[in-house]
Amino acid sequence: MRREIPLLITFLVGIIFLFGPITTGNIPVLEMSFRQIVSTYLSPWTTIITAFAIGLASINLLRLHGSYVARKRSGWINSAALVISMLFFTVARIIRELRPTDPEVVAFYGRIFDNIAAPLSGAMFAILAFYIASASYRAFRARSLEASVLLVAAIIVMLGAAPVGALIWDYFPSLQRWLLAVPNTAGQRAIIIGAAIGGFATSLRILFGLERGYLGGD
Amino acid sequence: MNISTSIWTWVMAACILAIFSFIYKENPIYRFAEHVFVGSTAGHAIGMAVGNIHRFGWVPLTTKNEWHFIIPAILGLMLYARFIKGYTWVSRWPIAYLVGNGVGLSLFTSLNSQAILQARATMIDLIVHDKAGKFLLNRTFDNFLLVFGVLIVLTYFIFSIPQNGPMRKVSQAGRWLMMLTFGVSFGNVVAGRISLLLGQISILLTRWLGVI
Amino acid sequence: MNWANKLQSIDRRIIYTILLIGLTIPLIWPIGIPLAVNDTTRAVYKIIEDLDPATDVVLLSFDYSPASAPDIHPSAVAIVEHLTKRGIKWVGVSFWPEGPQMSEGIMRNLETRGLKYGVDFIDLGFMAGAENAIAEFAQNSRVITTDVRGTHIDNLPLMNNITTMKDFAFVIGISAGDPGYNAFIRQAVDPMGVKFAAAIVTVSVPAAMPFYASGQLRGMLQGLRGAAEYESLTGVAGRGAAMMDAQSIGHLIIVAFIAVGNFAYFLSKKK
Amino acid sequence: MELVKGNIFGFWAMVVVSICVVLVVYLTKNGKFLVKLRRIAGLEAIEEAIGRATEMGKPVHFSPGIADVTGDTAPQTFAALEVLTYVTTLSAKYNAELIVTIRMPNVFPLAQEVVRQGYLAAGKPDLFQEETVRFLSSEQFAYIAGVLGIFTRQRVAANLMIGAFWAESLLMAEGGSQVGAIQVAGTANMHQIPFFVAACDYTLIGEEIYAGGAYLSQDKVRLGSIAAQDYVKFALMASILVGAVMMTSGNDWLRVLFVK
Repeated sequence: MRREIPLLITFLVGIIFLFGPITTGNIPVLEMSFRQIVSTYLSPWTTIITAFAIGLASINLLRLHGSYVARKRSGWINSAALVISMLFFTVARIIRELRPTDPEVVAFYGRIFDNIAAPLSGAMFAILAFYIASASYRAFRARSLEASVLLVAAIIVMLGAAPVGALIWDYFPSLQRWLLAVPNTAGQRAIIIGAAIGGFATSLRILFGLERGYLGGD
Repeated sequence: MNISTSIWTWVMAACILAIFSFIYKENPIYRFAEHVFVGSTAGHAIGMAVGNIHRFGWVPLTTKNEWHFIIPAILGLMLYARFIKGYTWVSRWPIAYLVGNGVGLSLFTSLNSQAILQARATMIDLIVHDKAGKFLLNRTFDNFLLVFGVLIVLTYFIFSIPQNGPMRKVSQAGRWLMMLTFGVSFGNVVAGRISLLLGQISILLTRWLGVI
Repeated sequence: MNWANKLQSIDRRIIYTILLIGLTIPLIWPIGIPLAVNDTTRAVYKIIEDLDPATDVVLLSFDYSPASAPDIHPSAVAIVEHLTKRGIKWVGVSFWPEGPQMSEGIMRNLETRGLKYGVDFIDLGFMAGAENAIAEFAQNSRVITTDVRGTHIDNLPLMNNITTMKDFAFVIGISAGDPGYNAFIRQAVDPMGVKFAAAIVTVSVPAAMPFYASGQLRGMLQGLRGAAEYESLTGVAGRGAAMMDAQSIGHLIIVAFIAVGNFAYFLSKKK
Repeated sequence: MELVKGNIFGFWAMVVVSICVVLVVYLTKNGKFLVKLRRIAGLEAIEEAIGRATEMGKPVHFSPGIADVTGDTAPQTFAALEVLTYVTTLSAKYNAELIVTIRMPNVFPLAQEVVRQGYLAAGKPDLFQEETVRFLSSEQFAYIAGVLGIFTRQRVAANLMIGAFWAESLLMAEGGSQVGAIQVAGTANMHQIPFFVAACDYTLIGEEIYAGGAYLSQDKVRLGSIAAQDYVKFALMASILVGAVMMTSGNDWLRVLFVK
């Protein structure tokens, strides 16, 4: 039973989510369509279960850093900062959630989020520009035929994509567009098709209970 | 130059610079910012989760008598059974539910939108004429490349047949085409990544330093 | 170590410093490099030009966050400017939690210019559930019952003739990742035939190309460049064009470093 | 109840393909059908990477991607968890320290379960610690900030990234390269593969990540599934060719059928 019930849950939920978008009309007897079951019940349920999972995962974070602070492990100050900012943001966000129309609450939360979390996030994302420069410098060497193909394609497209490319050579933009529209479409399409089939088979094995590693042992 | 006098703008600028300092070297300032970052966004997510439970579960349950919302609440609580020795198996029910959601949602769409419809899009004229009936060499070439390009790259992804003889050659050609594709993708992305950095630099230049 | 070897392993910090300087200078003193317009951008422009301001309502889905905003927000602004110029009404929605924050800025700007919330545009706000939510909203666009300002949709004339996503004359996904244009194609375009285009972060452009080629995407704005192109089509200047100069310099710097690395590599091999 | 127009062909194709997959899996499982996979270098490199980390006495990092289990990219996460089983077994065998970082709260209990079971099966349950599987943050870039911190502070020697990645792919791969880690990465997210190819030692491209579980475990169910995937690919390749030839001769029957 410990194994069968989860497999049954996965199967039933999977089938309903599968039929939801592709069928219309009521299921005989139930007087409801798959679509309605998904939108009235299953989708909101997922949102709620996911919300509980966030709590579970956060306990791990809190326990780990809590123990670093308690044991005064090197760098524990940072762990303390993590715990404090986590608790602070949790409380602030809960108040914001429960009083969504109070302008002061909304403004305060907007201020802390926009000036702390958002810039940290934006800056981290922006580091990519630096990394793309160092990675391309390091990796794009004509060491082999394969590497040369990669290198030449990347350079043509880089120059074709920026307005300056057209100033260097008239044909960079059109060459870039051709590479993007023809060989790139072919390569991508094949990779997408292959990966889709792989993903399909993986999902199918799970749906039919042929793959149960995620359920663990007993 | 018109440097900001708002404390919040300075906090924002400090956050950006603390993260940027990492590219020089991992350092105590980055470490502090990193921990605050993880903590604050985790807190944000927990708060949102509480909000979601309240809005999508508690409110309909208590005001509209939608009793079925007890089910996800119970499933959600069952996740925590993993902390009770001997009852870990209980937490597999909600996991099974979530897995079922993902599997059901991806099954048809991945096969249909990503495999079948992409295959269909590759069923194109191999010999192209314009409306007046004139043969178009460049479009014909493009279409040949599209159709056979897809076929040779797919050959690379055949796993259960040993790749030797002509099959090996085709699959090698597939690899080259993929490398070309990767080069194109990489080159094309550089622009987007630079614009993100530009965004951050211009925030610093406008809102903090007031240079532009 | 001789200099050919040194040039093959330049310290990354040198690259970073040069890049930083190279990007900052054109931001302060722009150069003004001319720009050509892509077909994908023109396609979006053409569709909006052909809409009828009297009857057609456009849906804009704001699926991005502040982190990706520099690359994609200018596209959202450029499209809204075009809609405004043509007097076409639009409805906003988001499947990313941070989306409403992004559309809010745009709407506030329109309001200061005399346009009216509720008459010219509305925002339905964030709907949780990622791809599930997109599927649901596609099939029943009245599933969100109140907009961001707390008004019931029955009291919003803009929503009068809307029951499913098919009732919007045109749907544009401004999409920075997942859920994004892909989910719209799967849940609205393929099953329902919704007329859909997207503004996409530059990184996703190659992956989206096949969908444009197959007609599943009717048009596409390619990242910041797309915004700059769109601005040149509508003639409403924004931030996009200004940043393209710096981008050109950035590309040149990266290509230069790749060239130096390869040049040194060949020299050291010859020896 | 009926199928929505535009999905009819897709639906019946799905039914046929499903039957085909299940049949081949069944035959393989019962030994009536022998499947041998071609060599996949990236997957073999995983053992090399863990071995090297062990020699250096430094930890192995594994990320199952940043996708959830409830969206359309869920299969990539499942594929990643299959590989994680193998990685755990190897880490237990070599006594290497394993750090698994998680972004999606829903993936956290699954990954924890996989690793716990892996250590249990290897007879070393004590190796499983609270620190082994770490949830960082559900915010994409906060997760990366945390991962980069772990890379530099713990001097990770092997970095394995299998699953669905987005913008963070290059941040992680370049970050890993800067601490000198040997890196094996794989994703089916098309637009991120180039970054892995550029910055990692080995890259699993697209469908290769789905072959990972079968390749590494030599489990018959999975092997059968891979063989079935090949047949589906052959069928699609044939239909592309036939469809293109038909289009060339002015007949769009197959093209129309595919969207029925």
